[in-house]
Amino acid sequence: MKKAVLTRASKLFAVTTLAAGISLANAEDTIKVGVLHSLSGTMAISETTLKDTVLMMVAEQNKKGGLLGKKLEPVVVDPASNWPLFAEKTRELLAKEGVDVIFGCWTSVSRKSVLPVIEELNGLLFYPVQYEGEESSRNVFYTGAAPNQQAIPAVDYLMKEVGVKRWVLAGTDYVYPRTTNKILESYLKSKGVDAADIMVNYTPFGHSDWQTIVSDIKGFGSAGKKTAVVSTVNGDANVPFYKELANQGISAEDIPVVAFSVGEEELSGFDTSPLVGHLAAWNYFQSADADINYDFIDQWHAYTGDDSRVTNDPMEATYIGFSMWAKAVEKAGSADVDKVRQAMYGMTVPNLTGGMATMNANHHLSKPVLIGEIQADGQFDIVWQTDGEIKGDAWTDFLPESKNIVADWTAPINCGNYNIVSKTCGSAVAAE
Amino acid sequence: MPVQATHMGPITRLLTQDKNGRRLLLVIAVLAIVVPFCNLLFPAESVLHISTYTMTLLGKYLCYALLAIAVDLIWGYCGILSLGHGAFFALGGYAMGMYLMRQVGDRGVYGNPELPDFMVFLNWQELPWYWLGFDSFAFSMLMVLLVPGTLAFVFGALAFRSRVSGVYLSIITQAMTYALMLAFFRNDMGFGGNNGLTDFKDILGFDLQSDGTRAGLFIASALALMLGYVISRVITASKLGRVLVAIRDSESRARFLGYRVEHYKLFVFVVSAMLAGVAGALYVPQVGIINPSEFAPIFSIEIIIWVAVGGRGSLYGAVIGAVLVNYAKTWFTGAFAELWLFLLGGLFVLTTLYLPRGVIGLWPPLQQRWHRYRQQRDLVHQEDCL
Amino acid sequence: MSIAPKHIEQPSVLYMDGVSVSFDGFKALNSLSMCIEPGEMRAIIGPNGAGKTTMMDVITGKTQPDCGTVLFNDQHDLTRYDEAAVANLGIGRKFQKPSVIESLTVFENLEMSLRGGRSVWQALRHRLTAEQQDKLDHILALIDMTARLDTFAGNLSHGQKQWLEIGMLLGQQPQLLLIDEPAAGMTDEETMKTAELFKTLAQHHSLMVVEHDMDFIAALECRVTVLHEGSVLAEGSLASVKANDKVIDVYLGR
Amino acid sequence: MRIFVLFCLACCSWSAQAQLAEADLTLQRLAQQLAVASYDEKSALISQMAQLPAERKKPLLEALASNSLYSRESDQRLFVIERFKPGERIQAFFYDESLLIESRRQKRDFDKIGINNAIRRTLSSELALMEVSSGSDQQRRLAAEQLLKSPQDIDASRLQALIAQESSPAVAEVLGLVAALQQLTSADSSQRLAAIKTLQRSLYPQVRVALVQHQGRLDASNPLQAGEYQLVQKTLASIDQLQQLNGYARDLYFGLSLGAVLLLAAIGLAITFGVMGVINMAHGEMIMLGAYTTYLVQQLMPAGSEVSLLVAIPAAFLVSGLVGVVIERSVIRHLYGRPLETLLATFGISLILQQAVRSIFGPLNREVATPEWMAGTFMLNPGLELTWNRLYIIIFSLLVLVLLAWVMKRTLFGLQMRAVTMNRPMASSMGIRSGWVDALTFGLGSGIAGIAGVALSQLTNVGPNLGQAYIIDSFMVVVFGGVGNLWGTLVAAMSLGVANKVIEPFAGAVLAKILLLVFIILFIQKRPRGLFALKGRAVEG
Repeated sequence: MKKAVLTRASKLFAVTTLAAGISLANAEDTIKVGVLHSLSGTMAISETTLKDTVLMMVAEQNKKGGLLGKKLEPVVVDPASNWPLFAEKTRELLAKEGVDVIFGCWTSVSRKSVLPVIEELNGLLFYPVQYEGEESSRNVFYTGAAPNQQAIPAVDYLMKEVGVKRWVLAGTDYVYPRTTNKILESYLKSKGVDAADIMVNYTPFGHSDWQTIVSDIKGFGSAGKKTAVVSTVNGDANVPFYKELANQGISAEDIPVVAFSVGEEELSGFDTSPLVGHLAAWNYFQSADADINYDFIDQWHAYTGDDSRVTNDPMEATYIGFSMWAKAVEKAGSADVDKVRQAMYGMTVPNLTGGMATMNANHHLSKPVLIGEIQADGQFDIVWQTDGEIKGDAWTDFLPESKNIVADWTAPINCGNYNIVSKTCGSAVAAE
Repeated sequence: MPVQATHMGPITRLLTQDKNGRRLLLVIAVLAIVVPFCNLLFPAESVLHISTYTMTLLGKYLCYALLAIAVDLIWGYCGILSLGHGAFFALGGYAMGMYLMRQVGDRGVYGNPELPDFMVFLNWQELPWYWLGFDSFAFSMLMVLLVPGTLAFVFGALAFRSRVSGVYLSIITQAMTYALMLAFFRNDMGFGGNNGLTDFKDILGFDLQSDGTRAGLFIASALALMLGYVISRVITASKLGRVLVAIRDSESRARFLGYRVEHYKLFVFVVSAMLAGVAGALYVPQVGIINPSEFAPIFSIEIIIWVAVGGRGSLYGAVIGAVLVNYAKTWFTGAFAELWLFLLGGLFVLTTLYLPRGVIGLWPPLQQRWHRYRQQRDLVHQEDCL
Repeated sequence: MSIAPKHIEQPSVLYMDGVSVSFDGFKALNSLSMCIEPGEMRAIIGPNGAGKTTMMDVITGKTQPDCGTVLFNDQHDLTRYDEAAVANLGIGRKFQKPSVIESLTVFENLEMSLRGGRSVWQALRHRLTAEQQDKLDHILALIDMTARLDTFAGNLSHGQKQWLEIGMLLGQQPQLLLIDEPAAGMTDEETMKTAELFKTLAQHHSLMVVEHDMDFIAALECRVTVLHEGSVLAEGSLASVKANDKVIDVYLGR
Repeated sequence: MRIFVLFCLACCSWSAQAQLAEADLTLQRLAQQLAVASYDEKSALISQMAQLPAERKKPLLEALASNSLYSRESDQRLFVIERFKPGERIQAFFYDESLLIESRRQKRDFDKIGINNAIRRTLSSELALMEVSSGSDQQRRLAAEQLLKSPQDIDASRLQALIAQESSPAVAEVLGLVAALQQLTSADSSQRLAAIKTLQRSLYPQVRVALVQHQGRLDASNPLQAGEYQLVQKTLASIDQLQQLNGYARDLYFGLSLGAVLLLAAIGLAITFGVMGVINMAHGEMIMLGAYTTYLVQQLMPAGSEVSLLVAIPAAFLVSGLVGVVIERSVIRHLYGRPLETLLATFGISLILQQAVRSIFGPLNREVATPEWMAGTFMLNPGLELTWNRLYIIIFSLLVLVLLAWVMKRTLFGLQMRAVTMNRPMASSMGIRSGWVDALTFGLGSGIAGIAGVALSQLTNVGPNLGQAYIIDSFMVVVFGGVGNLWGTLVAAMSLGVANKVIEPFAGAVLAKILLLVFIILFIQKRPRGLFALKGRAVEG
């Protein structure tokens, strides 16, 4: 413990001196990598890890001699969990620092804030977090899961393998849970689930008093039918939520909770022994049994100097994004955004679970979907996984308004929201 | 001298007496001309070129400066410490955001000509009544003033009549902005929830992404700041301003002199809220997003801090504070991403301890020293001549 | 002694009857009755806690009495007005601690006090008229501050602040002046000067002066009311009051 | 004779032992099959194993239930592995073999015997059955309650035997309910009626579910079943009525516990802000420091986790208190009489403290374990289970308040503190070292905030943002209650907590909070100085 603190302090010192040093050694012969993750404010808890992951990957790449004979130079900024600041910092990275690629953002709103800037200045953003879909920008590669790569398979698993008949959809009140729940509601109804067997509940960000809601869930679940909770509760609110679940004695055998935003990192903040058996759906778990994964974990522990640090899905998404970008730069022979973008399509790199990740023309990845059960040590035990990789769907098929829309950034379509019925790009035209 | 001054009109008095204010207006006016000029006319390679990044950044500072003036007007002159002024700023911003959203028309991803994307997305069938009218620019601008103004009026009328003052007032203004933040976070409210309003296309038909529009917005912000300054100066330089100071220093004296303190407070509170609303409205098209986090109590506290750092009760101090703190924030978050909170926090502590009158408090002693130096130099010079 | 019931034919500036105020069970005023005639100067004395300040609070609309009548000029029920309205009716109040606006100059303090123009709009459009200028010059001369008109009130001495506050009262042109311990903190010379000033004022105004300083009260040469435990204990000339047994018991006696 | 008896006993024990040994062998054989079985087969195997009289079946099944049973690929030996971490030793289950883990990759050599929630359910009911005949009263009752969840899993005659030999009436009653649930599906209507009568006053949710299902099976228009239908209906109505009362009680409890959290968060502020007049924006960070201290204390005494929380209370008080004293001496001391500037300075301090914690401990949340005695629920009646930790927090918050009130009212320090805050020059002239008293007062307020952090570490995230989450609520509570009044703080916290929880069920969590904020705003109009404002001339100013 003490050692970890010491190393952290010395690392902090190193980073600052490094930051000061970097701005001096601002030479032409580097490829600049922007890192746009909040290091302070409410999102720092999740995003700081991703900043470290990118820095680790950059260091690793530089050890291998960089790219195209040039060293990679990370440029770290802190958008401080402030959404307008994300846009401002993006402009700073692209216009002032002239970075060739940006790894960053966590929340949907930060991505939405960055979007106009990155499109205007033709930058390149790798977005590593699972999200609600309904978007495909020419300048963004989405390496996290789309709803069809997380929510739908998880519900399928609960329905088929666990026999769940009654559903609680609990989420934080923002766009990702709203969309996911909407998709799930329509999916569940299509599978014959009665509206009375679905309970939807939204809570504010950082909600900390879960007594009433957990007790409602308990009540809802004691109606005789097998009940499960699908949780899209976000970030900070999860710890008090799970603590309350544990305290009120809701065990996984009675009412399993499957979460889409709870990974190893969130679990590391509390004692999971009362929560054994609750589930999460991701494209990666630290417990994945693959050599490449063990290498990655060792590398991470060496980099952080702390072998109790866990890895998680957004880290894998960052890893895949970075490897793909590096490979694309080599392939294109340049870090130029348009050339790299073209090189990305169809690009394949190994993922950390032993399979391959492919970048599709809609800027989303093909990934496997894994269901894990929480273990007493804060890890997940993988209990189920899809047979192969699932292709990320930018526009969900379960909502009427996006059913006919697809994204394809290769010729001849070359469009992020192409209406397959009217065969036009941008539904504006289609609506007429 | 003051006897004569009071005979003159407030604006004349402003021009002759407010030396620092004149300097400030001059600086802003120069900025309003030079920055867009250098941005548009010089090519990117030129040394004289000012990047769009710098221009939008400065534009943001100008909006914050106007907001700081609004706060200084009530806090510096009337002693009303509002910990909820971010709410008025955000409401102005939302009014502008709603106009910009309506301007998107059918260019949203779903191509719905009536509803913004987030409403399509969340199954809204028709535009809620409170969105009506926001397709008109004039109506929206009216709302930029009226919505914050009305909220301030209702809130102020209640609070000032009941003589809520001091920390009690501060805390209930905080409760107000906190409640609004929670409300706007709710997707059911119809303001886009956490994502807020974003992905704007154009304003009055001008493309928001183009440098020309940005330059225009920058000039508009500079003009708004100058106008806001003059309005605030007219108020503070009039007898009304002296009544406000009287209320700040001794509320009961003002009452026993026969002044209806609540009317004065209400007036200046509403004016301040409207200024904040205008600042918010100009801020939104420049940063491209408005979201409930502008309602966060922390943001309102930050505004107070800009004013305190600059020096309260002078108006131009607020401007200096807003620009200074925000510049520090921009610089620190870029250059010292991991340490900037230490630096910013330290700045606040040191300012309070060593600069109780803010940064502008540094000026008179420096000035005096300069004068003394000049006098001495002149003296030496004279001796030399002799 | 008791106050006779009010007679219509006997006009009064201030008429109080049966006024009671209590704070959390403590009776600050207990059925207080008093009457001040036009042009009268009245001194009020009484030990600490006798209810002097509370009485002034009631007259000026700051405190609501539990019961009782307070009439101004036999027509305005003061209990229905707030401080500002009472002030605008023509009642000026000077506090025990000098209360001037410290970050305004002497001139600005006095300018603020001038009668009229109390609404927000009038304040915004305010211009000093020649008539008001004359009035200000007159007051400045009266309180002997013509040379200090640009000084910030915060930089004045204690006594000067007292005088400035009295000047501000005059600017209001009130019919009735309520003055709380004007002589506190003044030199003997200043005290006597103040007493002279009050006597001059009494020619045009009614005055109610609360004071502890017996020399000062003697110099005022007016009727004296003694308050005790929230009601009137005695009333009359200073000499008669001083001779009153009850007064000697509670106040002057050893 | 004696020898004979001894011989017989020996024989018995020998044959029993032989039986046991044989059973253990069967157990081992079955257990090894688990490694290759499908989930359905596993269920069957587990039931078989549970029937065995084997000695070691319980630890084996427990290991299986906790997901820590592995089978080595090379020889199918079973291992119990709690955590797969290099440097830890693992133990074979049936063999005397232990192994040091050197690399994570060794995990390859082992297959986890996976279970899913269905198997976990089977396991827990089997384990419950094992415990229902052994263990303490408390354990047996819990086990019996476990059986309520799947009454059909247990053989009726075995259940009757258990009831007959049960010594504790409480356990017997639950077992009786299990039996009644079984009989509810019986073909014999008189048996069913008797079962319904048994179930009449039971508030277990499973009972209600079973009754609702049973009602669905009955046909009200059938004269043969009408009586039974009505009886079920009446029973359900009376259960619902009781449950409604339970609901009110639960809301009240939730409200009080939320109130206790608010109270704890606000008490420290009632000192630093309420008594001293410092607009202390760093108050939340004092709470955060207390929570981190709890974490550190737990790290330092890993074995004594049960008492670490008690140790953390004084530790957190000292840490936060000392930081408070340092802040007072270095910064706030210079700012008395300028309350608004304390806002600025303490806001700066709060930023610094947040970043300091983030730099030292990292941005991630830290794990603070909940001691055994605070976990879980206690049952007032079967329909009303309340959580222990909330009860402790309610009691704890009241204790802190009473203690503080005692310090303020009855100690010399309290007297000096009040003297200094009421009239500083007078207190100084009487020989009170006001600077020292200020520092200690601020330290006291901060220390109490630290104590609050210990309690909050049991409920929420221990991370750098912890303080931010409570600062606004704390100010609301102190102001609503009336600045400078401890009892006002108590009443304000409790009434806001209860009101929130009463509104929440029908308005939702967000709207409840918004409504309360609006209420506070309006309330302050009515009473501009909070609930318990001091009246009279003393307040003037």
